[in-house]
Amino acid sequence: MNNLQSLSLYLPELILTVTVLSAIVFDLFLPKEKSPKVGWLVFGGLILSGMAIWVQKSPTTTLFMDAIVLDPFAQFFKLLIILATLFVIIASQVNSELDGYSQGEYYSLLGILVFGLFLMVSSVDLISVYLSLEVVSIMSFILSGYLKNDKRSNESALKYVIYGAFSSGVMLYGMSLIYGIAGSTNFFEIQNQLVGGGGEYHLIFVIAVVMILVGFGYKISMVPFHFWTPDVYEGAPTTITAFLSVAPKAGGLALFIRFFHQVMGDGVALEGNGFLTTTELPWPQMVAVLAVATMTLGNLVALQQKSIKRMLAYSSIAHAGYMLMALPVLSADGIQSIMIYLVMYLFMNLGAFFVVLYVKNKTGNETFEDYSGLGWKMPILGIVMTVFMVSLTGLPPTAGFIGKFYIFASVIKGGSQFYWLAFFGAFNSVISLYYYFRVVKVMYLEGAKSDIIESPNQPILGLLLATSVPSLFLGIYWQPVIKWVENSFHFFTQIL
Amino acid sequence: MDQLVNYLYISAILFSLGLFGVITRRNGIAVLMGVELILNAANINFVAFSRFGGMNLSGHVFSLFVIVLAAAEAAVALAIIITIYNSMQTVNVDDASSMKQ
Amino acid sequence: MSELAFWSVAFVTVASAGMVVFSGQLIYSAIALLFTLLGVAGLYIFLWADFMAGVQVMVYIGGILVLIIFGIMLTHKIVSVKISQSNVQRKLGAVVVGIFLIFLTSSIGDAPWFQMVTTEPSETVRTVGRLLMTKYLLPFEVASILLLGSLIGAAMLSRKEE
Amino acid sequence: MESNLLSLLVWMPVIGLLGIALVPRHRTKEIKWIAAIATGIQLVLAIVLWSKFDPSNAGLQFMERADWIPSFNISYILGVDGLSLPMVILTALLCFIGIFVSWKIDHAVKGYFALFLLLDTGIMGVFLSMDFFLFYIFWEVMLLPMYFLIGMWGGPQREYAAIKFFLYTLFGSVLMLIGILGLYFTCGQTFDIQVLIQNAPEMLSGVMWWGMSAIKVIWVLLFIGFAIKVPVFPFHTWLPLAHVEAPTAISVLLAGVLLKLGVYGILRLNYGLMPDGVWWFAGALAFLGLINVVWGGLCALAQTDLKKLVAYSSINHMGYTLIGMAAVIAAGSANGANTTAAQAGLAGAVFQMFNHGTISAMLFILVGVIYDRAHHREINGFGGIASQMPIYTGVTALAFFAGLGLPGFSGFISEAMCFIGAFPVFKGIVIASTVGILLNAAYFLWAFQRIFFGKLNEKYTELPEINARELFTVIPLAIITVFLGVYPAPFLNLVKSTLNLIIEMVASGSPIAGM
Amino acid sequence: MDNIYINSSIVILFLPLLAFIIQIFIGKRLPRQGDWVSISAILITLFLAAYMFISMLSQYDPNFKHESSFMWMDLGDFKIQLGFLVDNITIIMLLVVALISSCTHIFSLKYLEGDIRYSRYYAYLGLFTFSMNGIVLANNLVSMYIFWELVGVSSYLLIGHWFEKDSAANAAKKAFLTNRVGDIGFFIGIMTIFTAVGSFAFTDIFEGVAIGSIEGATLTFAGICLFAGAMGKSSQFPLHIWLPDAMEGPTPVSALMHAATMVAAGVYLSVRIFPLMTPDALLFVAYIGGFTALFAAAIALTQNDIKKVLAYSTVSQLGYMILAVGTGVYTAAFFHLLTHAMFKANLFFGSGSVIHSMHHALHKKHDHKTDPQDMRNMGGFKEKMPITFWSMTISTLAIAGVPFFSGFLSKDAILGGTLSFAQQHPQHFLLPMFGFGAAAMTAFYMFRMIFMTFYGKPQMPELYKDIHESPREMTGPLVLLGSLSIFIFYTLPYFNPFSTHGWFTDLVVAKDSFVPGNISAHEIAEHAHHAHMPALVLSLSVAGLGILVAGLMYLKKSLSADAWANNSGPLYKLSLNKFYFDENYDRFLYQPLMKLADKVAYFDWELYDKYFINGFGRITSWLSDISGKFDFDGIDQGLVDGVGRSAKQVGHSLRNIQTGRIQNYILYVLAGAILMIIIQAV
Repeated sequence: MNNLQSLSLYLPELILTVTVLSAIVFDLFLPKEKSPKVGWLVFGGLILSGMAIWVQKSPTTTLFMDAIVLDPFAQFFKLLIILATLFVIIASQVNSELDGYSQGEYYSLLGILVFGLFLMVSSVDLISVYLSLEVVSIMSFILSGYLKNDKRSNESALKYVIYGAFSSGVMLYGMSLIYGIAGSTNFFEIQNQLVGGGGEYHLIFVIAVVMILVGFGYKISMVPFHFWTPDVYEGAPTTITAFLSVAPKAGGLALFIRFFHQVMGDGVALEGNGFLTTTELPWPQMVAVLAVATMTLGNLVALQQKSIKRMLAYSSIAHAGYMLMALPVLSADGIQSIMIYLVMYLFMNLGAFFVVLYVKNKTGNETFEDYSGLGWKMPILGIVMTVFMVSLTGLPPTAGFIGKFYIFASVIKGGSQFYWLAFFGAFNSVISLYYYFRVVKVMYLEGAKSDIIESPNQPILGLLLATSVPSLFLGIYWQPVIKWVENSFHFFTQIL
Repeated sequence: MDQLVNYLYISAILFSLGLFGVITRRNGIAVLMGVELILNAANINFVAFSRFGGMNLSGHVFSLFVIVLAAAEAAVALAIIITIYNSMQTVNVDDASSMKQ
Repeated sequence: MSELAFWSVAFVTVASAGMVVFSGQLIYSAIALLFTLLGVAGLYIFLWADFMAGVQVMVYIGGILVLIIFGIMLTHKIVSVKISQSNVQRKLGAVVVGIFLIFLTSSIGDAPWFQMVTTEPSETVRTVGRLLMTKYLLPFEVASILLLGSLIGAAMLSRKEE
Repeated sequence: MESNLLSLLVWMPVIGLLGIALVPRHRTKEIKWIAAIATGIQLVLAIVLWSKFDPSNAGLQFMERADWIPSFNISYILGVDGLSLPMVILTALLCFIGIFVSWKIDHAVKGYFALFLLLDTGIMGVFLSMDFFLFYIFWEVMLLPMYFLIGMWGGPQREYAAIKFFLYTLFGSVLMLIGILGLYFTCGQTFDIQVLIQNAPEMLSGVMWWGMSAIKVIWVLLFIGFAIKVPVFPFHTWLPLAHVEAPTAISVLLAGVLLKLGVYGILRLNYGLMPDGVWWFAGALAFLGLINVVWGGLCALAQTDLKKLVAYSSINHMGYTLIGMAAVIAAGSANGANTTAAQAGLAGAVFQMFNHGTISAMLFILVGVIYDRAHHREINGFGGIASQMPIYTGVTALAFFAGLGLPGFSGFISEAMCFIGAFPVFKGIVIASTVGILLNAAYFLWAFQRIFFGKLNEKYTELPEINARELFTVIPLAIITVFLGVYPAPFLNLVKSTLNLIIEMVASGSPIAGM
Repeated sequence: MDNIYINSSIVILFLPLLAFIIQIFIGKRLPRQGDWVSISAILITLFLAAYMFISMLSQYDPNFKHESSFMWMDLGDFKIQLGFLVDNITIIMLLVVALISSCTHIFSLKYLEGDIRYSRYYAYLGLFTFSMNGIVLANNLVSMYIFWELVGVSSYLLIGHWFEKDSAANAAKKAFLTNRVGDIGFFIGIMTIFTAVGSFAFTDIFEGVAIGSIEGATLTFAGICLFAGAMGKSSQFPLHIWLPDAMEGPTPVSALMHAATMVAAGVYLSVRIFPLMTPDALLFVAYIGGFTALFAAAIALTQNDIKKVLAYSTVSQLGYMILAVGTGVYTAAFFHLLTHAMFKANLFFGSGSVIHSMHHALHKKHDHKTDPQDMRNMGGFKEKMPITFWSMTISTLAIAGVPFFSGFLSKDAILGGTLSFAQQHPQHFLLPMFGFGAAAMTAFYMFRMIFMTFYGKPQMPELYKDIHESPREMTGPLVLLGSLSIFIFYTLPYFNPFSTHGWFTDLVVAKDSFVPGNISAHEIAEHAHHAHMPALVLSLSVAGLGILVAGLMYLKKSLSADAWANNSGPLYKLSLNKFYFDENYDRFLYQPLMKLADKVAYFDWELYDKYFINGFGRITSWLSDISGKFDFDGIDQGLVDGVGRSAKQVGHSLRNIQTGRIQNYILYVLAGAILMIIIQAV
């Protein structure tokens, strides 16, 4: 579709852009202490944009002369990202870490980040991919270093920026090699070229794919490209950590799915059928191994952590591993299960971070000791945190279980050659129990019991309910999620 | 000069040197220079492939964007390095290692 | 003749890049980077990319390099040009990078590159410009938003919080 | 009411839980009574169910069915048959009794009873759900309350015991989940257990995974999940710890009902879905039973902690069940179509499940009684209690004798039936496991002697006698034990048609060819 | 079920149970602690048993038999029917049980007077009577096994009546466990038979044996296994160890259970299952019985505790009966069971009477050290306790096999059978030698007991004046049972004191074995008849010899017992120490078992759980080794607690990769990428 026609279908992004611009302008007129108000502007803009997405007749087409696509799959991720961002914006309003900083930029940059994610989930061109990754990365660098007076925040930004620049550089080099092989940056043309002979096995192709994986893997914290995750998550403002653990990960996975199925495969899986890789490169096996490595490492190291925030960082690595497990199966079920998992993951992971946020607001700390006896002091917080931990472990009847269930189901449906993946996933769930329940143990079985009961304040309570109720309810009745995912399972694709 | 591989070798060397710089330089700004080398290596590739791939200019456009983004990235990176310098009086990246394990 | 020119440009590029990485003096590294960037611009010319060479000189040398030098000066109390700079994990790094280089060089030669013979266009500016306004309009606009964001972010970070 | 009887049974405790949630936490009396009433109603419902149950019908009765997640063929299906009915009654009874056993809980009362009721729902749900997915959900729902109940109200090592129990069980259940999914995709994409029972034997046969028969793979996956609950020998070490550390009422439920879940699962699912697998595994099952019997017996003999002794006795007793279950293959034509033995063995196993439920519950309650008074459970630390607490001694003697398989108590009949059933097929194993009968007697009598006989320990001249509330919790179980020991027919009539159906299915199976 | 015999049996069976239930729940609150409840219950059963006995006599039909069953459980193919079998043997046995039990109840009125658990005691007596009658009435192996074990329990409870004494508690436990060993065999036998025959009822089983459903080695195995139950209950070698210890129980209990009835249950079982025993199995039975008879008698020779002498005597006599079963004359075994029940119960009551009186005398002196059961403290009681003396003497004459007394008749029948068996099978010449040897010893030790207790000088003169005859409640049973040791009660309606011929032999007639090919009952009787005369002469002479030696040693003192003891050297010591059986069992069975249990428990808890389940120890160090050698401490620390811990361990080493230095990370990333490339490229 040409550029002008595309504009009408680009309404959500346009709304977002306008929102960001007006936020920047709005910020200029606000005194520093009123700057959090910008958040509500962005909040409104996001809702509008979300509504625009919701009402869009989901045509499956390319926009802007094949630079991006518009399809229900992308819309699904956009809505997911908006949802996560809305939660984070509310949480940011009560994040006491941000006190004393002018917060206008915080929300504007968050808006730009969301814009970048929108682009990421709909990219079908290496240029758009690179651009979107950079937008997301650069905004993330800034946001994680937002607490300028906090050394840990500074440090996390520095690590993030070096790591990010390096990763995107390597990925870029890999993309240049792909461009050299295919002569194009467009996914569909690359796919054609690969099938036409460029896909035969050659070392340069391996190198190119691995280099691209460095970039993608960095975005979704896949082992061995995950090293930045714990340090950045620990140092960044908690709300940003929560955001990073959900939204860019979702975007990265969407990109991952699209790239591997459209460029490296025949795209049939995107139509809901069987699947073949178009290259001789055994990348599904590679991804499978990486998935196992990711969840195992995430879980094993999470066992060791003293800080709950950092533990959650590793746990988010492990969850990336679970989701990646469904990728090598190369089936529609696999992709759908990842989408389902993301929905479930959004609620439980954000919720857990919000509890961390609240405790940090209260005690200024985030180690396990700070949680001792919490279940008695703040019963609601304790119960809600227990729900999140149970859900993250993947026990019924919580959303986390349903997510895992669908992942395992798609893996097992993939045939007996994938059973080992399911076993690894299963054992990892057992290991994860140990550290998730350390939180529960600390909250309930340790520390002095207190008779004074504290109740969290309204916005936090609302956030916790808004995340914990779905975490529980979606474990009991998740048909709507399935429907949504099934309806969203339409790609703009070209089948060979 | 009319051989694609010549350019590719040059870019490979540049890329490797860039990697080496990123890995070994302690000074944050020097690390940044390493990153610039990597990006330039990629750009050489893009332009070279464009030249030998029938002069389709998407390679040029790509490298154009890379240059632009490199600028943005450099700006942000330097800003971050400066905040680090302000708070820690050092720009050595391995001094920033309070968070680990 | 042009062959000789090519190889000397290539040599300057690579050698100065080596200096960027190995030099003990930060300022020397920065200056060496200037030559590398210039060399790359030269290579662009050999690759019929005149517009890109121009952009390279203007943005990279005129912008980024200046930025870097500013960065050096802002983060060091300059009493002399000698701002020493040390390296870490050289051996391991050399091994890893060396392996990478071997991989790359061993596979570049016989890789199935997409190749097509064409003639040199008189200039590329027009085509690139048209591409930016048509096919790559969206990336172009996105880049502008990114620049805006970076600007705000960098300003925010550098700003002294009162 | 008729049509929703099973749902009511399952959800009654949750209704109670909601009631408890509304009561302020300091009104402990009300909380306890709400819990008692909820479980009491559940017990009444169970008895109603029993009275309306048609024992001549081998299939599922009181079926309830509702769509749940149609896109994955997940439904809410409840049903009861001869295999589950006794367990339902046992669960309802023990939960009701458990409330009164827990009457003295003094901290975090609200949490305790809420979790207790949640646990109750989980157990009941497992026994009644006829959808594999639902089954799994209930299976896992039990874990969390159990974790807290052990971890918060348990003994000195409670945290360790709780997490160990949790890890162990989760390990088993994730394997089970994989097995369930494997079944789902190979047997017509359904979780409906009835349909699976129809489909699985045919659709699984001949399917090979990694050169192994799919039946074997799924069998092992499910079996490990269930075996951990039973617990079968190499997976048993969570049990002594959990039993010892858990508060009395929870030990009662653990031993009385939770262990039965494993056997129930094996019978319902392993046996029901993979009759061919039974042929493959029966020998191993009997052998594991032997190890359970002997190992558990020897360990019990060496214990000096009374509760640990009772815990190991559970391992010992569950061994008999395994041996009885293995007897089913006697009905196959390869073994001379000896349905007599198969019936004896299987009915013995199911009966033993029930009896162990009542007997071990009694034992744990009694251990709790003495612990509440003396604040320790060291067997050698007592002595001569018999003259101080004659009624307690009498009741304990009854429980111990029931535990050691004395005729006149139900445990004897079931043990004997297990042995008699398995004898034709597993002569050597059965003869070897009769050692268990001796060990049984040895550890119980020796413990009894050390606690109750001899000169009265000076410290305990003031020990108060067992009180009415405690007696109230034990007497019903004692009556059941004795009654069924004298006249087991009411129980056996309840289960026999269903069990005979299982036997028929297994008998029609055949050993798996090849790997 | 309108059969009068069956109905009476039901009443006989359940009345004592009712008494038990009443006593256990409300006994303590009844007047006189409810002893009258038990006594009236047992007297009614006695009356009914007597009634049944008389009507049996009046019918005088050797094939008298009533059977009734009901369905106990029915699973389709697996059915168990329980039921009653009333035939002549049953009725005789019922009468014996009821009679001895009644005597015990009455005897205990005084003997247990003032005991703290008086009502409990009567309750347990009721339980015992119930269980014993159950065994007697069973028409199938299942109910027999059930009551078999219940008898064991009542024995446990009664032996442990004075559980404050550790020795009593130990003896109770020992009795139960030793019995259980035999019961396991019994149970295996039941299973073997059921597997082959498909039924538990005797009639079905015999039918099955007859038609060959079970035969050969299997049948032999089954027979020996069933007999193992009898070995336990009847205290046969090598399971004899519990019976002497069981004397820790109150003496009336010893009389009832450990002399007359419970221990006879083993014989009763052997008699019942005789028709299915193969020759091989029977031979096993015979040797066990014969050896036990001699072996126990040898121990009894040197015992000084009056009850121990009687206990070993009981073991020996039971060995006799078993020997008789083994040699085929099982009716003789049952006959001896009957006569033995009377005189042995009487002997125990007598000893009880003596002990009671000793006890009271000692009590008066506040002497709690002297053992009231040690015969070396007695002597010359003849004058003080004439009734006891005379009734015990009569019984002693009976047990020694002196003509005109019951024991002579039954013993003679056994010895005759044994002798004839040896005549038929000369290679088994040992069997009659066991029998006659035991007979000689029996005569000796029994008279030794009488002489030491009632004759000679009082060994403790200070006690002597306080020794009194026991009250009427105790002497009554003595008189009754003493008189029942006279031959006339067994030979009626004939009066030949040298022939066993009487109502018993008329009514209890040996039946042919059902095992195909076994020698017929008629032939056995024929052979036995021929051996009758030599056996009679032999037995008389050995009995005479035994009595003579005893008289010389302990009455006339012309032979020095001490000298003989010294001369016999180790033999004496062996006998005195019961051939060290308890010690060896302790050392070679009990201790190793406990050690094994401790080892297993230790392994289970300390090793398996800690290191394997918790540890996955070696795997841990191995994994951490592989996981990059980042953490050498992890390997050094070695085995740790927990999959949890071991996972932690791996996690720890992995964690150390996270150095916090960004350039390390980048290096790792590149290394990882290289690794991936290499893996893909290979």
